[in-house]
Parts: sequence; C-alpha cells; structure tokens
Amino acid sequence: MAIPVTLEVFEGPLDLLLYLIEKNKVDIYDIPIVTITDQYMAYIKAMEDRDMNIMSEFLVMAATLIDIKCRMLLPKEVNEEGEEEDPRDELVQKLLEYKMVRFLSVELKDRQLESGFNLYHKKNIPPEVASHEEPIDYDALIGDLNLAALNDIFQSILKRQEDKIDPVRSSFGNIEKEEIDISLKATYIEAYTREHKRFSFRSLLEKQGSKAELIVTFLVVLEMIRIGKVTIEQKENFSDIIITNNDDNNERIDLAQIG
Amino acid sequence: MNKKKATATLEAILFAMGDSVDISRLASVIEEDVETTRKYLEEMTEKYNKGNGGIMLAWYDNAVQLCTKPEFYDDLIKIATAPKRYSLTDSVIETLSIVAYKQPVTRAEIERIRGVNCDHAINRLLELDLICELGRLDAPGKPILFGTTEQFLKSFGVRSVDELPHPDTLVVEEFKQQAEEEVQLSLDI
Amino acid sequence: MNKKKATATLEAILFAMGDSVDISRLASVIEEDVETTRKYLEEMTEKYNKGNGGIMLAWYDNAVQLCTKPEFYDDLIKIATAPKRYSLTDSVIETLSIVAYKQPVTRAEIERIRGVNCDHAINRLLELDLICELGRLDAPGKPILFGTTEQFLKSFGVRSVDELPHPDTLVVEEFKQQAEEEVQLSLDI
Repeated sequence: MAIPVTLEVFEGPLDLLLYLIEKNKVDIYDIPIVTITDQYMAYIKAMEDRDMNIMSEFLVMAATLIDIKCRMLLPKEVNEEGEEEDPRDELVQKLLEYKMVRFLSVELKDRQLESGFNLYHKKNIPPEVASHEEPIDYDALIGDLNLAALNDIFQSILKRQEDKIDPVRSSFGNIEKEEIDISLKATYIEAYTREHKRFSFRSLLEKQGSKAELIVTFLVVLEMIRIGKVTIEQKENFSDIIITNNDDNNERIDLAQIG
Repeated sequence: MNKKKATATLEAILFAMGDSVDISRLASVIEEDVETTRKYLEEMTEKYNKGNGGIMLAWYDNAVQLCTKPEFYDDLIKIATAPKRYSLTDSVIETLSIVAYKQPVTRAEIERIRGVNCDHAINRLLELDLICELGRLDAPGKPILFGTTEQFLKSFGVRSVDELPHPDTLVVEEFKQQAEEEVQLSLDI
Repeated sequence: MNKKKATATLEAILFAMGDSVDISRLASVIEEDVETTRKYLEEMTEKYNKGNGGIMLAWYDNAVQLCTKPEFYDDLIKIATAPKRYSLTDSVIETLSIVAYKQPVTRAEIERIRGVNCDHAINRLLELDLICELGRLDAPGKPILFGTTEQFLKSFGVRSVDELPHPDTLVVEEFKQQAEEEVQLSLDI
C-alpha cells in the first residue's frame, strides 16, 4: 500500500492507527493486523526525524501491533471460560474508546462554536449591603463565660504573676554596690602578715567575702611580693602558696602602685 | 414568601451576585425547599426566554446565573469587552472530552485512553479553568482526580455534564452502523 | 432598530456593563438619537418600577445604571455578606477579666499583670464594645484608662461594676505563700 506523499499530523499512535483502519475501510472489530502493521511501520519510517518523545509513543504502538501479529501466528489462547482469545481484542477496545473520544471532541467543538455569546457581569453588591455589619450576638459570644468564671481567670492570672517572682531572692532586699577601700585592705593584710608570719594564701582568700575583695587582696599580696615584704613558695603547680613575712623589711606599701 | 416576591428576590440576588449561585443557597434566602426554588427558577427562565428583555438565566448543574441573551452579542461588543474565545487544539479538546465524560479521572487514565502524554493539554485546560482538581484517588500514589468546571459548561453552552450526549448509546450505535456499511476487506493472515 | 429590540438591547448593555453608562453611548449602540433613547429608558424605568422584578434603573444626570431594588437589600445581606463568627480567645478573656477587676486600668498595667503585650486583645474588646476608654490617667504620657461597658454589664447580667466579685486579699496572700513554699522546696532539693 502506498504512503500518501503529505504526512498528516496525528494526535498520537491511536490516531494514526484509526486513520489507517479507516483508510483501508475495514471493520474496527476485524483489523487486518499484517497490512496495518506494515503501513504503520512505513509511517513511522517517514516520520523518523520527529521528536523522540512523540516517536517513542508511536514505537510502543508499533511494538504492540507486532506483538499481536506474532501471537496471531501461534495457536489461539483459551481463557478460563474456554473461549478462544483474539489477541486483537485489547487493541479493538482501546480503539473503540479512542474513537468515542474523537466523536465527543467533534461534538464539543461544535458546541463551543455555538456558545459563549452570553455576557456576564461582575458582582454588583449595593454599598449599603456591602457595608452591613451584623449585630454581635452577645449570648453566643460570651457562651459559658460568666462572672464566676471571669473571677477564676483573674485569680489564676494573679497566681501566675506571683509564681514569676522568686520569693526567696526578692526578700533579700536591694543589693548595693560594694565599695572596697584598698588602703583598709592593705592595712588589714599587713597586720595579718605580721600576726601569722607564715601562712597559706588560700586561708587568706577564704577570709574574703566578695569577688572584688578577692581581687583586691590578690593585688595587695602581689605588691607586697614586689617590695619584698613577703616571699612566697609553692611546692608544685596549683598547690597552695605559702606566704612568709620578712620581718626585717618595714617598708610601707605604696598604695599608688596597686591603684 | 409568596411566589411573586420570591421570584423578584431571586432576580435581585442573581443580579447583585453576578456569579452563579447554588440553587440551595437561593432556596435558603427565599425560605423555600430546593424543589420549589428550582420550579420558580424554571418559570423565570421561560419568562426571560419568551419575554422582550435582554437578559436570561443560565443553568449549570445545580447553580444558576443571570447573563445577556446571545442574540445581543454583536450589539454588546460594540460597547462592552467581548469575552475571550479560545481556539483549542485537537489534543486539548480530546483531553477535555475525556475529562468531561470520564470524570472524575486521573492523568494516567487520560493518557491510557489517548495513548500519549497529556501533560501539556492538562496544564492548558487547568490554565483556562475548563478543568480542575476534584481531589485525590484513594490508590497508590494518591493520583489527582480531574473534573470539568463551571467555566466549561459556560464555554460549551452545556447546562449540565449529564446533558452531554452519552458515548455508550449514541456513538456505539453509530459505530455498529458504520461497521455494517463498511466494506469488509479480507486481509487475513 | 425597532423599539422592542432597542429596549432589550439597552437592558442587555446595562446588565453587561454593570456600571453606569452615558445615555449618549447607549444611543449610539441602538442607533437612535439621545432623546429617543432617553424616552425608551424612561419607559423601561416605569416598567421596572411597576413590575415584579428585583432590578431597577437608577439615573445619574446623563447616565443610567441597572441596580438591585433597595427593598431586597435585607435578603441580599443573607447571601452577600459572610456571617461573622465572633468568639473570645483565652487572651481576650484574660484581658477582659483584668479590666473588669482592676478598672480603671491602663494598658501598661494590664500588660504588667499579664506579662505580655495586650494590644490585640484590647482592640478586640473595644471593637466588641465590652470595654471602653474611661478617660486619661493624670500621669506622664496621660495613658488611657480602660473600663467595662454597659454592654459588658448587660451580657454578664450585672447591674453595676460594684457587683463584681473581688478576689479578696486573703486569696492573694495565699498565692504568695504557695509560691514561696514551692520555691523553697526546689531550693532544698
């Protein structure tokens, strides 16, 4: 069978198949598979330069046709009810379904041409209606809420507020900034040194109250070492430091050095 | 509400709303049951069609909408903007007819019937608001189900999806006749 | 164009346009002079007014517009405006209880008690007419003082604010003790 010179554009493999069946004027229920397959393959060859995605769909159909062609050469299969199965049945069903779709498409196209000549308008709500505010239904709004419930809620808020405050610390009262008098501290440490002669640095620190006092004490001790009023010794890293008073040196601590 | 007042109310509401309104919603406003409301609307439709006015009632499944009568289209577009008319390609129309007759239908089913990938056509139809997603099929992968829209009914002048000619009766009948007339070529293997 | 067709065309145009349309523009579409068009429109107006429909013609100087007859506004409200669902959230109720028991009270005081910003809740209560501004506190910034409204009393079945049950100081003391004990407990562990 000759191939038409101009290739029609087919919507898909079923479209082409249907075209071939119609062209051959054969009953859709009795497709001459060999003829149709040959023609189908000839079309695909002629279409070779087309999009691969589209081509693959046509090739699947060609493969299906060849599959049917093969199965028709074999002895007929028998189904559960003992009836002979025609390998073409599935294809026939598919084609019939597709043919219906095409029929409906034509129907829809006609309808589209005849319709759509009505004009609609957009919402046209009078401003009086649009601005209408429904009165609040207070019964529904308040629901089960009553005075007692409101009271409970208020009390639970108060309780929550109390919980937020730490009662122990809040009872300490105000914490004021401590002023450390360096000269007082120096006098104290000098007296301590004279009294104890030889003592542990740690025991001196333990007698200090705040962090600021610790720092000042450390600075005073450093200054005393610098002017040779005391000497220190430490057996190993991080062990206690022993401070010894050097009695013979009576130089006073220069407070300006510590400043 | 008496019939006269109900009819006027229906007209007032439909005019103001512009869009289509569900018959059940209209029924609740005029405080009648859906059947009575439907009857009133049918009578209004007839009155509009027979009357000398320029407007009519369009029906979509379970909703109605006021619109101008088609015979005034040519005069109207002299002054009003004409509604867009789309020309749909064959592949888009084919896909649309599958959705129209098989709805709710999945993409896979559409593609099985057409034998080709339908992504483009489906997207185009969604874009034109001719089809919409109806939900998801309770099956592996939860595929989306498509159906036609009110815009579809409007564009194709169909009052309801049920009004479309049913393929099983009409078309199969035609095919059978064709088959009888067609020459049988015995091209057996 | 004969009068019957002209009238129908005018109705169709006015329907499709929605807005008001100049009579001169209408005249050009029906191919009549302005005087004749005006006469047609006047007759239409009369027909609408006397008729049993839901729509009418409104006149503005040299323009006309189709619109809903005002007597159907109440029915239109039923369908055109979404019924607002009013409800009170926890934060709104809390704020209301503070205003009720602490009034007159400033925004800052409410926020101190709740420990969070209360702008939204206060605005909501003002909107619902459950609280109102009572005046301004004689303090820096002249903050607004809030109190409960007549509507609040009515809704809660109270005749006067004095009737509100006050949380007695004992209860507050009890809370303080409880809180102290709880903290002490956690310190001991």
